[in-house]
Order: sequence, then C-alpha cells, then structure tokens
Amino acid sequence: MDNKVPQLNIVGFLCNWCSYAGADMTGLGRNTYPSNIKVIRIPCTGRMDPMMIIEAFHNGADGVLVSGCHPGDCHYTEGNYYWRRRYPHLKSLLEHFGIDKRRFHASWVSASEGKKFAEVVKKVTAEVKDWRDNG
Amino acid sequence: MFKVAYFPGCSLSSTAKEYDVATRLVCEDLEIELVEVPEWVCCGATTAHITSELTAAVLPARSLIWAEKHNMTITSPCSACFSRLKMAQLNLEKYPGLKKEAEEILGETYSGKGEVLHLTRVMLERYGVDNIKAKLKKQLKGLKIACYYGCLMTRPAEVCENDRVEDPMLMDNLVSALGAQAVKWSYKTECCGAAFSLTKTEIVRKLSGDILKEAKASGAELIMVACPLCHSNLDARQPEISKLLKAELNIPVLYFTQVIGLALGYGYLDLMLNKHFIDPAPLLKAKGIL
Amino acid sequence: MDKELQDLIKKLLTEKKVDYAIGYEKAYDEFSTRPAFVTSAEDTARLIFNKYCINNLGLYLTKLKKNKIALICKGCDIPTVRELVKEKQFSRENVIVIGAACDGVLDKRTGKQPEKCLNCGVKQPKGADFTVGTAKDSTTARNFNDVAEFEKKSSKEKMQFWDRQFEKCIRCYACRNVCPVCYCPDCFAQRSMPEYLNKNVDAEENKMFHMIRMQHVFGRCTDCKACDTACPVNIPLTLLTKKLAKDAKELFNYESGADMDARPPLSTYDEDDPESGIM
Amino acid sequence: MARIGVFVCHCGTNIAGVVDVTRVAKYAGSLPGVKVAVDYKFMCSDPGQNTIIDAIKKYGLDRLVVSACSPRMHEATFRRTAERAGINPYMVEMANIREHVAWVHSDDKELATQKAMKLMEMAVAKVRRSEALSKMFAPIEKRALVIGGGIAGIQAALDIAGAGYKVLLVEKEPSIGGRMAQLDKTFPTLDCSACILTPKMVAAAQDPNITLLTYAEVTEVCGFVGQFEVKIKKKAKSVNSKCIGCGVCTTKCPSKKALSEFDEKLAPRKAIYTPFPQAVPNVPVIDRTACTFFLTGKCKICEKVCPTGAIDYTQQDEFIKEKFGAVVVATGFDIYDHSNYGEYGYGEIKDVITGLQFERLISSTGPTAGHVTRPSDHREVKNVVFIQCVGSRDEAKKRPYCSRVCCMYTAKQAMLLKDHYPETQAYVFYIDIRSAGKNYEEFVQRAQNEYGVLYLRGRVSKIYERANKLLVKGADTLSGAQVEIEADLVVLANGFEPKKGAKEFAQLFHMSSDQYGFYNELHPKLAPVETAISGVFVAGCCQSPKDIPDTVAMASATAAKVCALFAKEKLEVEPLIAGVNQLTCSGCETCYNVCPYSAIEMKDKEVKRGEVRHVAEVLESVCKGCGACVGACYSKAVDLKGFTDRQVLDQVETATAPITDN
Amino acid sequence: MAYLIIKDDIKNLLDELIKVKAVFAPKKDAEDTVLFGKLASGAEWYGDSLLTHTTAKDKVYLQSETFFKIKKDKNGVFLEDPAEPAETVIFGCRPCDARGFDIIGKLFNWSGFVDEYYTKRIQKTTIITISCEKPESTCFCTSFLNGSPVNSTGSDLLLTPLKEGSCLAEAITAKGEAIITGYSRYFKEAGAAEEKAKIEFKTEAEKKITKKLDLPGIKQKLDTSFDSSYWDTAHLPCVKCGACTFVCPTCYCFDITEKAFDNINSERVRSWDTCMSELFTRMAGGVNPRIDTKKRFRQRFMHKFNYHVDNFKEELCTGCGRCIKACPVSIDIRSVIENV
Repeated sequence: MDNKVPQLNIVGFLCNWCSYAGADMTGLGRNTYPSNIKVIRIPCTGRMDPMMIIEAFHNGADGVLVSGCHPGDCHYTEGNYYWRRRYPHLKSLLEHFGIDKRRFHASWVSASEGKKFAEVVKKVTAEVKDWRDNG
Repeated sequence: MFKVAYFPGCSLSSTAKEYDVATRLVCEDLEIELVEVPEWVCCGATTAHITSELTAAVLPARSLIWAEKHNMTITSPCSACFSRLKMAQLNLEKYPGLKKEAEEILGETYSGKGEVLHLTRVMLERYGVDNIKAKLKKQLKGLKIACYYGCLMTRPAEVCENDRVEDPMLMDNLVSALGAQAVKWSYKTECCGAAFSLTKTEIVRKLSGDILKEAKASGAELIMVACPLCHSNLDARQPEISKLLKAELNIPVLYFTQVIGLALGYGYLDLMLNKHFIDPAPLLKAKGIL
Repeated sequence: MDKELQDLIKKLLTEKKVDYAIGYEKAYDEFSTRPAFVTSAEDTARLIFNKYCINNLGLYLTKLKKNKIALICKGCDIPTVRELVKEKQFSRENVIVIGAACDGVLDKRTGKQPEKCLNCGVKQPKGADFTVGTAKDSTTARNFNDVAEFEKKSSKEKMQFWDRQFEKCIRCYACRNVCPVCYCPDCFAQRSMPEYLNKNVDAEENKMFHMIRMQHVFGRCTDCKACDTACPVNIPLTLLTKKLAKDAKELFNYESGADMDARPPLSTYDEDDPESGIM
Repeated sequence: MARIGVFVCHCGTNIAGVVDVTRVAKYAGSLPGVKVAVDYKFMCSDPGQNTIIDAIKKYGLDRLVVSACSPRMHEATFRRTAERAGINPYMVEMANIREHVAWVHSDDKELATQKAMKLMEMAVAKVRRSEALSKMFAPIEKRALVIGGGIAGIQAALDIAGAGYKVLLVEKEPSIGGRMAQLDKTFPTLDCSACILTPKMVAAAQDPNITLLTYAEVTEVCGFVGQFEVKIKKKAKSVNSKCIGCGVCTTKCPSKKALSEFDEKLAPRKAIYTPFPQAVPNVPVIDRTACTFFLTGKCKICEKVCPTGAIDYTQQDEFIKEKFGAVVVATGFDIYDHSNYGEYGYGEIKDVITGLQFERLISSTGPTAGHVTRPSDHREVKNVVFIQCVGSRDEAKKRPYCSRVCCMYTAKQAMLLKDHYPETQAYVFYIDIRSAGKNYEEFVQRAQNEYGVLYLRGRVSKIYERANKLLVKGADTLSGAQVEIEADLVVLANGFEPKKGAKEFAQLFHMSSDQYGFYNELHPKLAPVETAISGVFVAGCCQSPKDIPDTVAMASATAAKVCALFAKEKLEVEPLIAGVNQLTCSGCETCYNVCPYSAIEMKDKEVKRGEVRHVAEVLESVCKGCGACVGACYSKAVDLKGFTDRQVLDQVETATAPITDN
Repeated sequence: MAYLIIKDDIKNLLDELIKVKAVFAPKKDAEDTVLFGKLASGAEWYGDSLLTHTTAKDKVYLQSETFFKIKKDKNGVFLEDPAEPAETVIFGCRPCDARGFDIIGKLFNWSGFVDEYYTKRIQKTTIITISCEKPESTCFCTSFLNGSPVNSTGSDLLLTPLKEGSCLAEAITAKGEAIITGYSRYFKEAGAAEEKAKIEFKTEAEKKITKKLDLPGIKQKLDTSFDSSYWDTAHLPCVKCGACTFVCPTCYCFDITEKAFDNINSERVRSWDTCMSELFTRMAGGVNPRIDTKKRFRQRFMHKFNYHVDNFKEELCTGCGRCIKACPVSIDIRSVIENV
C-alpha cells in the first residue's frame, strides 16, 4: 500500500525483546512502511494493561497495534501467553462498545522479522484507513 | 450383534473363494454380521491408484459413503482392498479439491468419519480374540504356525495404525488362543513380490521362496495369511519354488478364517481346504485336527 | 418462609456462629426492600424474603471482612460469594450462606422481572450451607440471544447507542459501588497520579469509565445485574455484563463464580490457546 | 519542574539525510520543561557525549532525551554519559528516529520529520515522569549447590571449591562418577576413562570445601539468586557412618535378583551394593526393593557379617534444608531407548545392544571382564555391526537432533573391538560422519584405514533373527547395493536424551526446557551456561548432548560464573522492576498467580495504622521487570519502574495529540 | 394577577420559546428514563411523570463547569474564557426542584461572595414550574416551611393544572411576567373560580402526602447525636455511591480540578462531588478526616438537617424524595433522620 496516509494516528506498543528489535531490523533492512504508527516501547506484552489501549482510543487514536514475541519465545517465558488471552477479550469488548475491529490489532514479530513488521504495519494502517474511509 | 460393512473384493469371488466361504462361515458362528456392500465396485488396486488419483479416490468412495450412511465400520478381508479404501479415505480428507470432485461425480457427500479396518482388526481386535476363544469347539494342539502379514495390511504404518509394524502380533495372538503355537520369525512382513506376480515371476519366486524357507527354518508347519495375494504367491507358486530351491517345502498356507474354522469344528470341505495347491489334509490329520 | 428464615438466623446468632446476619427488610413501601443487618436474636423479626429482594447482598462481604456473617443469598447471588472467596476477599469459613429459594424478583423501577430471572437455572439455590424454601428451576437454559442480537449492529450503530447512554450517565458510581467485585481500595477512577480518568463528566469520559470498569471485571463479574438495577438513569448495563459472561464462556469456557478450582481466564493461559487472529 | 535537555543526533547522514534534525531540535526547544535542545553529528561519539555533559552542567539539566538510534543500541551508552555528568542514569530516554523513522520513512521526508518530532516529544513526555532509580543490593549466601555427580558436577564442584567457596555436591546414585565411570576408554586418545576420572572423584571427596551427598535428591526449591533455599532428600542407605567399606556385606549378600544399573542391566547385582568397585564414597546401600530381609522379613546376613555394625535397617529417608547462593545443574542424560525401533527388533533381540552396554562388555571391570560375548549365549563374536543415529537425526522418532558423540564412540568401539580381537570384523552403518573436534577426524580415519572398520553409508532396514546369527539387511547408498551381513552382535549408537523426569526437575527451579526436555540456556551464543533463572547454571548433557571435553569446559564455565557471583560483596539488582502500592492493593492474588518468577509474596501487613490487610509485595531481587503483574492488576496497585502507567499514559496522550509546530 | 393557559397551547408556547431560547423540559427516552433535555419541539415534552430521574439542577449548576481553558500557540500560553451562557428556560420542573434553585442560590451568594458562574446562568434562566397533582409515596415536601405541591419558591412562573384542561399560570417574578406578556396570546386572565380551584387542588394534593417530619425536633436530636452509636449500624447498608447527592436538587458540593497540560491545551473545571466519596475529603498528603464510611454517611444527614439549618435557617432538602428512589439499596432519608 501507499506509505503516505496522512491524518491517521496509530499507536504501537512493542515488546522490547522481540517486536521492538524486529522494528529495528525493519530499519536495518531499509524496508519502508507508513509513518502513522508511533511506537511505545514496553518490556513485554504481558505488561500490556488493557486500560492503556482503552486510554489510547479515548485520546483519539485511530488504531492500536500491540506486538510481542511469538508464543514460546517470550523473554519472560509467559508474558505473551497472558497477552494472547487479553487480546481477544479486549477486542471483543471494544467492538461491543463500537470501536471497530479494524482499529485494534495484535501481532507476533520476532527480532529477526523486520520484513514482517513492515508488512504488519502496512496491513494495520490499511485496515484503519479502510475503517476511516468506509465506516 | 456385531455388524460391519463387508467389502469382499474381486479375489474373494475367484481365486480366494475359499477365504470368502470360510470367513462367512466363521462370522456366522461368531455372530458377526457381515453386511455386503451392495453392488460394490472394484477397489482400484493394481492400476487405478498409479494412473489416476481421482479414479483411485472415487472407486472406494462409493463404498465408503454407503458404509458411513449406514453407520457401519467398513472392512475387507483383502489387504489390497483394505489399503485402497483406507488410502482413499485419507486422501479425500487431505485434499478438499479431490473430495469436492469425487462428491460431484458420485452425487453424494462424504464426511470422512466412518472407520475403515482390515478384517483381521475387526475380528481380532474389535470383536476380540478372547470372544473368539470363548466360542471354540476344539484346540489346535501341537500345530506350529507361522503368521504371515505381508505389506498392505501393515504399511504405511501411520495409515494402518499398527504400532508394531515390523513385528505384528495380531494373528500370532490368535494362534495362541486357538491352542496352536505361533513360531517366532522375522519374515512376517517381508515382501512376497505380489506386484510382479504376473510380470517378473523370477523375482516372486525369489522373494516368496525366502519367506517359505524362513518359515520352514523357524519350525513352522503351516503358514497363516490374511490376504489373497499373499496366499496365491505362497501357495500356488510353492511347487515351482520347491523345484527352484531343490528342496521339498510342502508347507500348507491357510487363511486365518480357515484356521479359526478348524477350531470351530468345521471340516475339510466346509472350509474348502481342498482348493489349496498344498493340501493341508495330511498335516491336519497327523495332528488329529481333521 | 420468613418464619423459617428468621428461626434459622435466630439460631445462628444465639449459638454465636455469626456476628452479623445480612438479609432483607421492608423499605419505604410495600414494593421495596433494603438490606438489613441483624446482630441480635431479638432483632430477627424484621427479616423478610419476597419478590422485591433484588439486591445482591454478597456485596457486603468485602465490607465486613473480619466478621463472621450469615448471608441470605438468592441462587444467583451465590456465585458472587464464590468469586470473592476465590479472590481472597473473604474466607469461606467466615460466611454461612443461606440460600433463599426464589421465583424471580421484580425491579422496583419497572415492576418487571429483570432479564436474569428469565431462564433462571438457580431458582433453587445451589451451593448454600442452608436453604430455605423451594422453587422450580427453569428448564430452558440461559442464552445470550439478546447480546448476540446487539452484536449484529454495525460498530457505528453500537457507538451511537452507547454515546446516547453515557450522555445520561451522571457518574454517581452507583454501578461500581453496588458491584460486589468492585472492591478495590482505591478505584482507578479517582486516582490523580496518573489521572486515568478525568473528573470532567461528559459522554466520552463516562464511556471510558464504563469500558475500563467492564474490562476490570471481566472473568470476575457474575452477571448479577446489581449495577444495572442500581443505575438511577436506567443505562442498560446488563448488555455489557452479559457480554462479559458470553465472552468468558465463548473465549475461555469460563463462568465466573461457578467453579472454585478454575483459574480466572486472564490470570492463566494454555500454551495451546488459539491465536485469535494475531498476525 | 523538570529540566530536560534534548539531543538530536544526525548519525552522519543516516538520520539527517531524511529527517530535518534542526527542526526536530527547534520543536524540542518549545516543549515545556525543555531547557536546551541541540543537534549534533554523532551524539554517541566522545565529542557528542561531551556536548551532553557540558549542557547538563551549563543548564542544570536533570533529565535527558537523546533522539538518535534504537535504545537497544545506545541506551546504556547515554545512561553512562548521564551518570558521568552526575545525573541519575534512569532519567534518560531515547527517541528512536533512526531505525524507526529515517531508515523506514525515507520515501517522505516531511512525514518522517513530523514523526521524528512526535517520537521525540513522546520521549520528552516520558522522561518528564521518570524517577531517579538506584541499583539495589541483595545479600549472597556464598555456598554453591552442584546437582549431579557426573564429570560435569565433579569438575564444577572442584573449580568452585578451588576458589575457596563451599560446595555441596548432590548425587542421586550411591556413588559419584556418572556416565563417564561406565565408559571403558575415551576418544580420541583411547585413554582409560576410569584412570582419568577416578582421581577427580577422589579429589572431590577429599576437598575440605566439598561436601558429598550421594543417594540424595533435590525435592524442593524456593528463594532466588543469592538466597536459594533447597530441600534435599537423603534416601535411606540402610548403612550408617560406621561403615569402613570393607565390602564383606556385598560379597555375602545372597540376593542376586536385581540387575546392575552400572552394568546397564547386563549383569545381576546384590541387594546391598556399591555400583562399582571404585565407588566414591565407598559405602554400600541396600536396595530395599531387592533385599530379602525387606521383602520377606528374614535374612539379615549383611548385619551378621558386618564387622563394624554399620547396617541399620531402620534408617528412614531424611530431609535437610539448606541455603545456597548459586546452583549448578549437571543432571546428565539418558541413553535413547530403542524399543520403538521395530526394524531393530523392538529392543527384544538380546544380541542387539546399546553402545553403553558395549562399553560395559569391553571394559575389564565389566560383567564379562572385558570379553566381548553375546548376551544371549555368551559366544564370542566374529562379525559386529554398528548402527549409528539410533534416536538421533530421526524425524520419525521425534529425535531430529544430532547427539554429537555417537560417530566418535562408534569409531572408538570398533577400534577397541579390533584391538581386543584382531580376527573380528566391524561394520558401521552411518548417515554422515560428524567428527568435528581436535584430532577427531584423524581418529575416524584411523578406524577406517588402520583398523579396517568397514563403513557403509546407509540405514539398516531390518535385523532378522536367525538361529545363532543376526541377519542385518541394509543399503549401502554409495555403491547402491543392498547389503546383507550375518552378524553375531549388533551395537546401536543410541543417542542422548534428557534424563527421565528432567521436565519435572526443571519445574523445581522454574527453568525452561526445549521440546525434548534439554534445559534451555539463557542465550544460545552469549549466555550458554546461564539459565533464565539467575543464579542457576547448567553444565553438561542436561543442556544438550556433548562430549567429555565440552562437558568439562562447560562445567568450568559454570564454576567461573558462580565464583564471579560470589566474588561480589552483594548482589546488584537492576531497578527496573515492579513495585506494589500496598495502600491500593486489594489482595486478590492475581499478580501472585501470573508472576513467571514467583517474585510476588502475599503478606498480611498493616498498610495503614490499625488496618491489617492481605497484600502483595515484590521480592526485589527476584523480579525481572516483565510487568505481567502490572498488566493483570485491576486495582492498579502494581506499577513497573521505568515503564510506569504515568509514563505510558503520557506517551499515549502525546502520541495521539497533534504537533503544534509552527 | 393569575392567568389561564389551555393545555394544548403549552406545546405551542414551547415551540415559540424554542425559537429564542434554549428550552429544557422532561423528555422520555427508549429506556423510559425521563430527564431534562433540550427540546427541539414542544411535542418532545413529556409531562406525564411526576419527577424526572435527575433534577434540572445541572442546567444551571453544571455537573462540569469549565472556568477557563489554557491554550498554547506560537504566541505563547494564554487563558480562554468559556462561552457566555445562553438564555434558557427550564420548563416543567416541580415545586421541589424549583425550591432547590432558591436554596443553592443563597449559598452561591452568601456573605458577600457571589459565584459568578452560577449567578450568570440563573439570571439568564426562566424557571417554569408545574404543580404536582399526584404526589408519590416518596414525597415529603410538606414537612418544610411553606413546602407544598403548589409552592412557588424558586419558580418564575407556576402552572397549576385545573380540571377543565387548562392551567392556572401565576407569574412569580418579573421573568415569569415577561413570559406572560411576551406570549399573551396564549394566556387569558383567570377569575376567582380558578383561584378557588387552585386551593382545592392544593388540599387534594397535600392530602396525598402522608409523611410529615418533625423537622425542629429532628434538628434538636441531631445537635446532640454526633457521637451516637446509632450511626455505627445505620450506615451499614449504604454503599457510598453518589446517586443520592447527584439526583438531589440541593446538594451543591464540588471539586475543582485541572486537566494535565499536554503542551497544547488544558482547562480548569468545577465538577460536582459527593460527600459519600472517600476522595471528597481526602487531602493532599493522604490524610482523610472522613475516612470511614460511617462518618461520610453521617455527614450527609447532619449537613442537610443540622449544619445548614444553623447557617441558613432552612434545611438543605426540599422533600422531593429522589434520593429514596435513586438509592440502590432503598435507604429512606426520612427514616434515617427520624430514627436517630
């Protein structure tokens, strides 16, 4: 997709050990992606308090992405397993409140998956844009 | 009443007629109802499965669907038929496109849930050796039997679900239950050369010869089989193999249902033992079974 | 039934098995009842149980943690007790649960039965220490049809629906304060560092309060409807609590307050949990 | 009010080529609390760092934001810079405008610049909420626990003891020595295994710093690095300390039912026994499952013959609890059980034996006193077939890994066979020869060229039992021919697998294991002997199959790690950990349940005057700062230093607000 | 001078008023909640319920009132005043609601202090009250001085429904007078018969209010019962939410907060607060004189029926009974103070 999608605000929460490093890898490989995502570094997806995501939408974020280590690869062994349970619940609850499912995403990106991170961001941005454009 | 869908296959109405006769006799005694799949068609062995994936799936699918619809396990006494039925079931599950095509041709849908088992597993596992034992009329004391399983009812291992693929014990356990002695030997699943049965008979003679030789060496007086193809190679070719080996083998080859039949008290002609090239009568008489 | 109840409690109080008995008494008119706290045997005469006893008294367990309590519970209130014991808010030995058979209660605001009484499978209480009265359980199982119906709306319609609801909200926190599992010593809503929630009362801020509250009670809310009944402006919170129950069931096969041994869905995991569309 | 300095790095043209760094710096200057904002070519260079230090002094800064590369790259650098200038190192945040902006948004410089400004602003928002944190210290119990008395455990214990620290060496079996004691010779030097191992065993027994605890098992572990509390079960030996190891009891014991574990079940052993003559300690134990007295209530011969009255039938299992600062796990391996190899006879053919059984057969201390005979009929052997990769490199048996030593020990065994019986012929079926190691390849070559061992590249399809012989059928893929060998004995090169119960044992320490059960090291390259549990180290084959030199090296490495830990006065703990505000804690135990490190303790505590509540507390030296508790706490009573709710919320708020750059 | 207005004309009057002012009147929504809402047409007015679920208090004394906004642009940081309040009509409140404005009004203009935000709004607001025909079991306005279903305190215009499908309209203040003169086509002069009908209406309505409190006696009791053990148990059922205070026409407590400055804007806001909340009296540093729930519960009744009487010679209560209905655990303010 086009990397230039102005006026969309996406907050990305990336775990320090895999996805943040993966996003660094995206840079090292000079893969490009839309600039709408603003990354907040967190130690682990287990740290991801659903409140933070609700606050992000409340503050006007158009989309939120949370990304962590693949299951089994968590630096802290279990954090992403907890996140993998919080995510479907929160997504369903947010959808119930009218926050479209296209606005909230999660992914597993390892430290070596720079390309995947770019793909994920492109996909998320496209979904959020689709929500914005087509309701 | 124990009820299964019965797919006899072509051999059982021709070269292995005695297998069919003995099987039906024995099952009636054991109160196993064999419901013959109506208007069954060729299982596709020998040619279909190496020439057309679709034909190989559609042919058995017809019978599979019938059994599934009537909520029955489908069984075949023939290892080749069993193998084709089972492989077709697995392929239809594995390849949705194939399944769709097959369903279109047959005009019916197939869920793939029905069970496909070789007759040995139906009788010896599901019905159970112990239940057979309870109905026996006599013990086949003193008879040394080598059980020969061959390839199609044991391989591929994950398809046949046999955890001792290299050394199956199913028929061996039956032999013990019948009061006979199962010899321990290592050629239970060797190749008999069936695929070359008509084209390269010298290979068949070599391979089947090895099996017969080994059986003899391990002390067996009789070979028990559960496949018409194995049978024809070991029995019908035995005279020429003997000639080749320059040794008189003279070891009768019986179907496992025939052996059960003996223990159930059936006679020589009931079980069509006269149809074998190597006549088992002398041996069985010597052991006091006939 | 009242007599039986009073006698039972009289006995428990006389035998000093409990310090408090919490039940219901008549409130300002014949259509209303209120929680009654009884400490002496002589005082038990005011205890009643009828179809206006809508409150979930399990709420008071967290407020009288150190006492021994006899608690009158409808079948639908008992999961609350279990949940609170599970969350270590109260020790089970300290509470004697007196189940009151119930044929459904009436909402004083509407005079109608609340949604939870339809298809109720616990009219005859289950898991109580003593049970008073008998009632016949509904034979049809509870369903989530109303929530499923709401889920069919587009996200825009849902948003509009809730915006209209939370426009009404006056943030009196009645919903939170009657909620048995909202026992936090210091609710996020009143923190200032960080200020999770602005004191400003407007539809957006109100909605966020409810979103976060719902998230916090997920897997803990027993869908007892206390918040729904408490709302002075009739916001249909049941649509949210029932959604939580539905999600807990569908996503994690979990039912709050049902099984003492089941771990709350968000504080456990299974290595084989589904990926739920995570990219 | 915060005094923040913002430093924007060009990174040569890496950043400046895409991002308008001066605009970023200018925007930074307009943010509240920012006292100075500058850009510079290379912020991480010495002059770059000096710019920062000068600015800190000049403007009295108390917090820094460095807009440069990834914090994973240089956060530590700039923390040290801050420390050098007298600022708390945790008052530094980085905005990643290289990897996350310049390198990925080079297609639109305007958008890239705007994003860089935003990320910088988010970092400013975060640092504004940063708190000064200091490293914490915890006491260290300077005593090590080594679990497993094989060569790895012995070596680790000796090295740690050599540095002057006390060690408790725990071994499950009645003697230390482990697998190495079972071996006859070792490759590639063919020196006698016992000759090089026994001195080490004796040294361990005699070292004043080492306490041996044999016939004992670890049953419970709590605590954390520096302060492990370990419960150990001393199994009842039924022989007390009066024993002088004379061995009369063993000789006289009439029971011969049990099979010797040490001899790989090739020979019987007595009910009262030492595993092997050189056992350390040389004290026998009674196997109560085999002892006639324990089974029938009659016998007591050993008691009668014992000259010192050391037999004690009433002895009970005893539990001791001790404290350790560090633990070395060296629990070893098991040999792959080939009973699910149907083609090799389901483990039912007597003359198909494991490599380790062959070691016992050819060992002069073995059951046949070094005579290689067939277990079935004790006939001497002529043709021996070795089959490699049994339970290794075999996808179908769920053992796809290489066990690393089998190629070598097969070559060794083939050579030993030829040494002992020059008239024999050894055949080796192999997939590949893996002989990476000093003098290893030469060793294998020697086996082939000097000893005439016949190497056949292929798998064995089946072993047929013939009268007195084994017919081995296989393929020689190099010649393309089918091979049939009439063998007297088949020796399988069984691979290594984790010790039985390895996963359960790992759970004692909360260690993680791989899919097979081998313990996971912290980092496959850079932390190969550490585990995810600090203070717990792994050595030897419990981590992965390896040979003796690698095992010994690894053991010494763990010893070095233990000594490095003990050399410190106190334990330094990273302060980026969780903390509980007990005033707001509701005591629901959610955090306690989710913590992967058991770093939360539940306590009844007076949180306010007169108010005792059940609340959570973080064990500071155990917490790793993952934040699972923070994500799970609905009372918002737990927070994570360095990633507090305030910091994250302010970042979120800033991320979603428009840029007011004019 | 009293006038008559036909009930059908009331809707027309509302339609006219909407054109020039913001008109708030009871509206019913899909959940059967009746609240004061801004009318788009007279037809939206729902006149069939006695009391709205919440009062009209929030139309004058906003639940969240922005004092000023803080803004930042390239010229620096500056303050921005909120928009001036619009001309407003509160239509269809009850005498107890209207009286609430009178009571709060005194507080916001007390001992020389004038609260400009409240005053500005109340000055621009016309309150049109409708007398209560069918008081409910929770009503107890007659316990108060001059309290009655037809009391006009706090109203600008009082409408009393009479039997013949018309209402008696009495202007109480100049603002009320202005409505009658401004829209005189809907009003005609009333006669003595109607005046008499109103007296009958009053007696009938008052008869329906059975509960009458001895307020002076209660005040006396409260004076000496601060330390009474009564409070130890009386507070137990209370869940300490703020429903009672937020639906009360007289509760006025507030909190002033400032939104964190996010580098672009912020604001200072006054929001309603409630004495039931633990946060209400928590001070910087954490000390809280009313930390325990008993003290907070006691405060509400003491304030309303004791302290406020000391200062203003009237109770901080109009007897509307909303708190009784709104209370999730059905606590009855009347029995709480009577049983002290």
